Amino acid sequence: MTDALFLALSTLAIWSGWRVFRVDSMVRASFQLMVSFIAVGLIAVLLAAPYIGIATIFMMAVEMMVMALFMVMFMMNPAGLNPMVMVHQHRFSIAAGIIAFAGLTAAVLLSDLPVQRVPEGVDVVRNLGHELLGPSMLIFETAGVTLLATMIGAVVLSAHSGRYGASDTGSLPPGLTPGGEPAGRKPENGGHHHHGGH
Amino acid sequence: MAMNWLSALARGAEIPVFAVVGAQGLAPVEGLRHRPGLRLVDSPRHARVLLVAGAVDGAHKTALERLHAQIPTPRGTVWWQAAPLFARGQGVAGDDPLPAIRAAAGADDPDQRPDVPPHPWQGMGPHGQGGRGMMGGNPYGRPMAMTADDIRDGLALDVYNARFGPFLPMLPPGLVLDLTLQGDVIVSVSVVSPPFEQGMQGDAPDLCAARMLRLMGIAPRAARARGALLALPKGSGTRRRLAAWLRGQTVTERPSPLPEALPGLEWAEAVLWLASFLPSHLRAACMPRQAA
Amino acid sequence: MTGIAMPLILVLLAIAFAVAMQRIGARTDATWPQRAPFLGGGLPETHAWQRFHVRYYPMTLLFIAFEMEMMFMYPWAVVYVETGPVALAEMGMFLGILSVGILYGWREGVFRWQ
Amino acid sequence: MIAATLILLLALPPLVWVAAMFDRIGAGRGTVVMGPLQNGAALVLRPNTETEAPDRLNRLLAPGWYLALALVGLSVVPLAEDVVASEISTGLVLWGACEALTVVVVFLHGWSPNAPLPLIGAYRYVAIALPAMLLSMFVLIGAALPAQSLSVVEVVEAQREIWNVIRQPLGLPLFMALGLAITLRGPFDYADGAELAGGTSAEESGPALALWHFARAAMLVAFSAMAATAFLGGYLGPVLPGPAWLLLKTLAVMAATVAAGRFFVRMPPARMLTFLWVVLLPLSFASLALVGVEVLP
Amino acid sequence: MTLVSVLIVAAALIGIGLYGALSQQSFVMLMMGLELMLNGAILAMMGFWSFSLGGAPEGQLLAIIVMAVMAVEMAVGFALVVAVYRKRQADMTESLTTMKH
Repeated sequence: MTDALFLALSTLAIWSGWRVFRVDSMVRASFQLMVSFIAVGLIAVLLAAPYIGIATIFMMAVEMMVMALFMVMFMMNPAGLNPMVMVHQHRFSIAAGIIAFAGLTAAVLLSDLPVQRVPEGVDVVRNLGHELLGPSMLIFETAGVTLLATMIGAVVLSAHSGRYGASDTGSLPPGLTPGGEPAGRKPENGGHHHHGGH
Repeated sequence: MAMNWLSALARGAEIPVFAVVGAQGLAPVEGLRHRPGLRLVDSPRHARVLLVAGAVDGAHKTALERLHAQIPTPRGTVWWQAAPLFARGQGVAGDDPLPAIRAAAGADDPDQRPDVPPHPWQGMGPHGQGGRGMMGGNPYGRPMAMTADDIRDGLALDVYNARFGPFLPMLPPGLVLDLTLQGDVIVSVSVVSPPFEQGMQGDAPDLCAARMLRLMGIAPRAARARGALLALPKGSGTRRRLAAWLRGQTVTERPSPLPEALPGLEWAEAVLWLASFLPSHLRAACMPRQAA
Repeated sequence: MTGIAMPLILVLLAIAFAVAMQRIGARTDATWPQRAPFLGGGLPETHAWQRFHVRYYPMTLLFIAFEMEMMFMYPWAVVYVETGPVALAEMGMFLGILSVGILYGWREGVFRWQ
Repeated sequence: MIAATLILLLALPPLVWVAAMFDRIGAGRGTVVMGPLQNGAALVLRPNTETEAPDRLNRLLAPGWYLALALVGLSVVPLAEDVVASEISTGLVLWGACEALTVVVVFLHGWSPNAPLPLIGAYRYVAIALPAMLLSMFVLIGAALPAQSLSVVEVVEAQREIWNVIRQPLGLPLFMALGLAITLRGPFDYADGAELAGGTSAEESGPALALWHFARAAMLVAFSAMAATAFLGGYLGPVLPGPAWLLLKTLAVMAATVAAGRFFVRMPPARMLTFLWVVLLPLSFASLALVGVEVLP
Repeated sequence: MTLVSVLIVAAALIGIGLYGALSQQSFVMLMMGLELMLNGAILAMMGFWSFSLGGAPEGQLLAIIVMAVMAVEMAVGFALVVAVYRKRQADMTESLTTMKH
């Protein structure tokens, strides 16, 4: 039973991981990645980590939702209405991927891995909680500060109007060719956006 | 067997009706809302019968035909106190369209528009489906949206240009707007044709309040409606006007011209703003040049 | 460990039911006018799929950072009673730190439509 | 485990029917009892509509995923002592995952027809449903504190002395906000509202639409059962057998949720977003802190 | 299900992720590749934790930290994408390198 589930879930994880880079629609790509994460989360449950496994699913559902929003926002042809290939150094990347896989597999097969299973009946979530509030308390609080820094950094970088006015005043878009005409937005519009709405 | 059983069950169902509101049609359609045996729906996709209530002028014939085509087949049409613009369905002159709607629920009108894609596209591009490059061509009959400047946050992302109306249920009936949207924010507006004349009945405070509250998701009952004011920003015009209607007063404020007022508003705000004026005032605001 | 088998079976059942149901309806080849998006009789110039201008993107970034705290909170909840007031203080501090981020975001207007 | 699943599968359609009846009560129409069945049958017999260039697969599957999430969410609810369909020690987290995936499914439902009104509905829904989810996580963690476990079974057992709704009076209303959001109802219905002519389902018809409504009602059932379990003691109660109590409480929560959805008004989305983060989120912190202080010995 | 099989699945995910991260031109797609690699890393970590570490709580903590890193990477990454797009209208990794004016 466990083996069959593991086989099905790992096939799903790898297949949808591969599809991420093969589909035209950015929404599909993000949610394929989400499916891959869900499969890995369920495998983690099989590996006796019921908390980490399920929590992965719920964290990744949210993160991939946000991922999809940004993918659609910034990618050309986000729905893949025209078929497209947007890759560079393709051969090299395939080779690197295969070498990474082969190398890791060889390392796994060749090395002598220690065996010590999770004991039956251990409440792993409780252990994790004690770890968090005990020995790893500092890590936990540091994570808090890191997340705060992330929040502030993300807001500073992404919000348009800070205290000092629009963040893009005076900037120029790059040329489509080196030294060419600025692409898209014309420079004379660059600093004169109308900040309506509020 | 199961199919017969389903059909027998379906015979007692309410008929889903998409109401196209023409001139003087607002109040009669409002009266249909609580009639048993039919249900007014917001989208033609959910409907079985197209009900044209009140006169629709010939300029909107194509729009009406498009709407007619969007009702899944089989479909029926009823013209209620309206001159038929095309030869489908039957007309009703009296006060009660229900028998005609029942009859139309058994009808099957053929399409009124020719079956051609909006733009030719098949076999135009290298993949046989209309696109050259990533953004070019007309894949599936339409071009893709292109970037343009935004008025709010300076991210030049895609704009969506479209003609909205005349029969969108959340806009005043008859109003046709050419809108440019970035996301759900309106960037620019031009008025193509003004809302239909609704007469004195259309300006009744309770009817206006009911329309606005329906857009905010509740049925108009006094006790609930009081709380509805809290949902709108304090001091905003929409809140002031809704409050006046709920007190049973007539709103005297007149809207500023739409191309100045709407840009920068988010979709829900814009819809509520439009619904917060008397239909007659809104009509007047949309047609100063024609009057002059 | 195999507690996930039942949810997976339920998912498969629901999907099978949904797909079977959608095969019931009468099938007609929709005409082009019938397939056009509903705009009340109006027509769009372009496809609706676009680089959609999300108006709340700073909020989503704030959200994914803030939401991480859930990962820490569930195990915390399990051992809370055993650990006692220290746990309350630690989580209070953690949430306090993150709340600063929310307050900052609020002041910068990330909860408004950009 | 299998028996519990079968009971759930058998009980769901009647409960969905009841949910649909609740929706019709007081709506000013006749035939409260048979109406949903008749309308449903009529809808199933209508054709599905195509749109110009839809994402066919996702359009086909979105209602199914929604229904699947409702079923999985329901399956963590214990029906009686030791009778639960999904025996998983982190049921509360699994429910949270179902909430999060619901946002994804509703987004996909609005995205896949390639039409403007569904698209706007989908994007607005994501903005509101993500923070609404945070509220539910905090109040559910508040329910897990006295149980000292993430298992829904333990959460019920911890309420033998006193129900969580008394320990945490703010918990149920805040959880209901999430319930309204994931069942696309009332003030949190930014996906399917009237101002978008049906929003994400504006382009759906026939069986696809019927199924979407079915899944929505199934999600309401799942949410109500979860709320009854986490805050009202689930199957606990005197005289009557456990499942009967669970059923009664579920129906009560369902009625309250439907009523709340009709009572409150939908705000413009930006205003709701600020309200969620600045008013409701601190309230959920306070609610959690309250339980925290109470359960300390 | 053995440790070796779990690790091989993880290696496959890391390999695909590496391919994606190296081959994709767009910055957001590159992030997808990175996420997939982290996905493999989480799987490998949970495999080790379950089979070799006897369920030591540090293993789970590490998985949480990896997920936190992912969230941070995403938040900052997307914020950068927005900032760069606003200034330069570019979302390609290649065009970033040509911007020296």
